[in-house]
Amino acid sequence: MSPRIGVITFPGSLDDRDALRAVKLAGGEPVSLWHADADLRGVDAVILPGGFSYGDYLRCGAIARFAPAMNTLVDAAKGGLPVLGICNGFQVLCESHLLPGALRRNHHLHFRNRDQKLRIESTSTRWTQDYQEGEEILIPLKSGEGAYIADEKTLDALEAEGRVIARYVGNPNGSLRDIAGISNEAGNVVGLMPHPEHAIEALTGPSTDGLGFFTSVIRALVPA
Amino acid sequence: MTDTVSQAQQSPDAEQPYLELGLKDDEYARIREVLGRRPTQTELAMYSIMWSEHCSYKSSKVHLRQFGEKAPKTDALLVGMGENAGVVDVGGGLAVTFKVESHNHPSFVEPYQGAATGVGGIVRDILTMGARPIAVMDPLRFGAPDHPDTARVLPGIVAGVGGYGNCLGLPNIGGEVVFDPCYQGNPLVNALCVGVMPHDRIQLSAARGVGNVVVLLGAKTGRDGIGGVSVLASATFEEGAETRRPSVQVGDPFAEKLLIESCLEMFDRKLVVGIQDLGGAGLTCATTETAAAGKSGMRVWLERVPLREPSMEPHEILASESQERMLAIVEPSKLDEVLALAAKWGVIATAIGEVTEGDRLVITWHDDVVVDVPPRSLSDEGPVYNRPIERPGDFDLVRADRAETLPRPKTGDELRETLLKLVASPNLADKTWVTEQYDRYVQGNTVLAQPEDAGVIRLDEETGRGIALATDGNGRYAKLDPYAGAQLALAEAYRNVATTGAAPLAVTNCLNFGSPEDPHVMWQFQQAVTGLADGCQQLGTPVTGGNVSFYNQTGSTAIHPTPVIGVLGVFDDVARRTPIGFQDDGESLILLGS
Amino acid sequence: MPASTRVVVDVMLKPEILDPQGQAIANALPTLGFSSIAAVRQGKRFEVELAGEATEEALDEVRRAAATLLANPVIEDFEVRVEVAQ
Amino acid sequence: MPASTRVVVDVMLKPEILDPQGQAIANALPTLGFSSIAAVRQGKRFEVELAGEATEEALDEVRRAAATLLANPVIEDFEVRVEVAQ
Ligand SMILES: Nc1ncnc2c1ncn2[C@@H]1O[C@H](COP(=O)(O)OP(=O)(O)O)[C@@H](O)[C@H]1O
Repeated sequence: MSPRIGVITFPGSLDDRDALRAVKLAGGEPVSLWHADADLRGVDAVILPGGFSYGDYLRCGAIARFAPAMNTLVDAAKGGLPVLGICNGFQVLCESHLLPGALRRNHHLHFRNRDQKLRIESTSTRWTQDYQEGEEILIPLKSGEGAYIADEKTLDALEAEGRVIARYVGNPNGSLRDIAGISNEAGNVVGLMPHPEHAIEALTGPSTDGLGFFTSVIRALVPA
Repeated sequence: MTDTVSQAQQSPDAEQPYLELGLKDDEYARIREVLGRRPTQTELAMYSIMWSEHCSYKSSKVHLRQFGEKAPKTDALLVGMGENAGVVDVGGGLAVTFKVESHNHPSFVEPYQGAATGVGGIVRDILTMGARPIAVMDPLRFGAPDHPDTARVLPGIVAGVGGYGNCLGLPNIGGEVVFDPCYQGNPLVNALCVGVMPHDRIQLSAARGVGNVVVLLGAKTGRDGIGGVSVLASATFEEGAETRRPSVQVGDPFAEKLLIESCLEMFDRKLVVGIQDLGGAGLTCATTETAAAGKSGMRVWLERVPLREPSMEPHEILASESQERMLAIVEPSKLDEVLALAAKWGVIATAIGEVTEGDRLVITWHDDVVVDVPPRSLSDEGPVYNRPIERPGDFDLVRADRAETLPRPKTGDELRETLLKLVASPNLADKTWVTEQYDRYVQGNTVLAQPEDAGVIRLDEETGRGIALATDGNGRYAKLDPYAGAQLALAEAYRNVATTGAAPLAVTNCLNFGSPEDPHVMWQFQQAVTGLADGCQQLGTPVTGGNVSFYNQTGSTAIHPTPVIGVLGVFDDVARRTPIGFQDDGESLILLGS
Repeated sequence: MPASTRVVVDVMLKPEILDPQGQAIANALPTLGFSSIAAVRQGKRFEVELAGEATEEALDEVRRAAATLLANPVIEDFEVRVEVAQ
Repeated sequence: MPASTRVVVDVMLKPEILDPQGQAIANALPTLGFSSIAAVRQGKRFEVELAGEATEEALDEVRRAAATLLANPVIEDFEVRVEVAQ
């Protein structure tokens, strides 16, 4: 049986269908989850999709983190459930304190959509094990508040513990230390600013480099 | 106090500020004739809006008929002009609707919000047809790049287009950025939206079925953009005029996103009989048009409309241009389900009226009847003008300066210099600064977007069925020859679609012109419409919808006539698309045509 | 000491203008268990540090900057206040 | 009358955090001829209207809303003030 991977839709989520499509293409069973429903329907992993939850007028992810589904998810994540937050999902994970730091307005103050080169820095998380360390991938970035910030101590700790999972090659937004994605200590929770779910088909993406995030977790869930 | 129908009957000679509201003497006389009495203040406001150029197309109607008269035969047309947007069959059980509209003047006043609400408005037009909006495009025109007004409006307009579209989750698959001094005091912000639906989800606006409930969905109503109608306030109320001034419309894309999702779920569950978006003329337009289309009457309890500002008067509520609202006609047995569904998405839904026997639109405010009109008199039987037309006196002079007489580069150095000049010119320069601010990936079906000449979207993941869209327009050509200029724009958009590999199917247009009261402008308009209608006839692609924007001028100087043409094409399989770039070494270059 | 004088510019949407930000927050509050809050409006706060002392000219300049750059007078009102550091 | 009491929540980025918006404004000022302004920081101002009176409980709730929702303590500081309407 292929692993069941849930995608939580918040009011204002936009890339939820895309995340579901990516799960399917990677060989998993996509499961739609609703923010107001505390029941995660027994899924084996969860993706928090991109978008503008609640319009993101206050701070990205600030309101979404209070959703009933998030309450359940925070506990489940602490218990080891694999969770990937993409873009807005990354912001929600930071606001929920499942990941340290915060995402700030891009330093140039514009929304920026471009095909972005990343270097995979850690392959020891549930979501990156199908990549090679140092591998460069090309996936879309599209965000206005994508600059990762944290205090020096936190940044040093992230680096020391190998929790920076991907860095920008050519910093597009002022992220500190070129950070594009990080993980929690256990490696089950990952936040990533660019969008791997938009690089899964040659027809619609700049590459198919994004598939690895989804195949990684599926492999982690179905031991060979 | 609120002017009621019975007061209107008792005080037939009360003076009314119809001139200030933009109505002419004979138009006012006709209103009195239709009603058999003077209009109430609220009715007057409604007529002034619905009979405005913007809503009634009174100057353009006689010319736009050509699109219908010359329409080529096609089996693809499922819904023609007249509804909010035309709908075409693209095969595989799918239907596509698309339309381009202008939001020029609001964008000059407040660039960010003007552009944002322009996108929001056209998206609701598409949603109204039953379609899921799937992409947007934004043909833009600015003044000279180094002019201070351009520096003021361009960043705001681009951020507004992006801010609204990105937050809605609509990929931006193309557009235009053109600079020309003629747009200095009057930039053009045109916005196109395209949507897709299964055939059986097509919605119409008619309010049918006596006893059916009229439900207002979406944002609360505030004093947004009640421009001309504020005259009524200042004419009737001396004090407090300050708080009654109209305000700039602010867009709330999050509210619109929720409106989209809740409406689509209602369509899928077949919960609505008719639906109409609230655009420029707000509730006035939505109630009169739905009732007129349904050939029925309607009763509205206006005090039920949720207000942002409790002190609003009936005419203000009816004229408000608050964004992110829709009007649905619902069978009583399905009302609860509609309300529950709206609540699930956090959308305010309120039953404000019902469909009635007969052909009167009756609106009460608490216990007073403030409106009692035949809806068709507002929506369909407004004034129609055959305005004077005159070829501009300087037309031959302008055309005397021919391309052949311009100096040509002769030497290699001159050629090099010309090339560098061209490459550096703002109209040809790289548009990345603009396009990077737009999400082109969201929804995961974008096959081609910038820097391609046409956008391509996949509709069906199984079959690969999809569409291509391009918009083009050239005000300088159109100024030199409006007939040929419109055709050139059509031909360019048509070629841009065809070169991707798609078969062109239908046409939309946004006609940006100066004042229709200027016979020279009216001549340009008539020429452009004729050119476009003739061109569409020859190419076999019908015009399925569009928009006319008049009064684009600074003082008495009009912009160049700027017809912007959008062409839609179809693919059986988007995997066949051809991008503009070279794909491999050693490919041959072949020039087609002469 | 006047050198540490800070000028604050508060910018709020005009009352009649739709405030989607405040509304999104207000709508979320009840479900988060905050019931004593009836409405929220969101605006901007600028903390301006002067190069010199808070003379009338300097404050005038802040007012002009507020009217042209910090606030958008088409949709926003602003207020300039001098705040003496504690 | 306490019913018209307005509570203001000011949210500013912590001083050590880079503020690109404030900086962009500060950079634009000299070219616009504003020379007496040395630095600008941009934050948020929330005007909160209470459902009832400004009791200690109500204010406590605003403080909790500020700490959990209106501000992100990882990067922002906030201040809650009662403002009596003029
Ligand atoms: N306002 C805009 N919005 C979205 N895309 C745009 C806009 N302006 C230009 N583009 C896109 O940028 C690309 C280059 O535009 P342009 O230089 O005008 O091309 P061309 O001259 O070939 O029409 C095209 O793909 C076009 O669709």
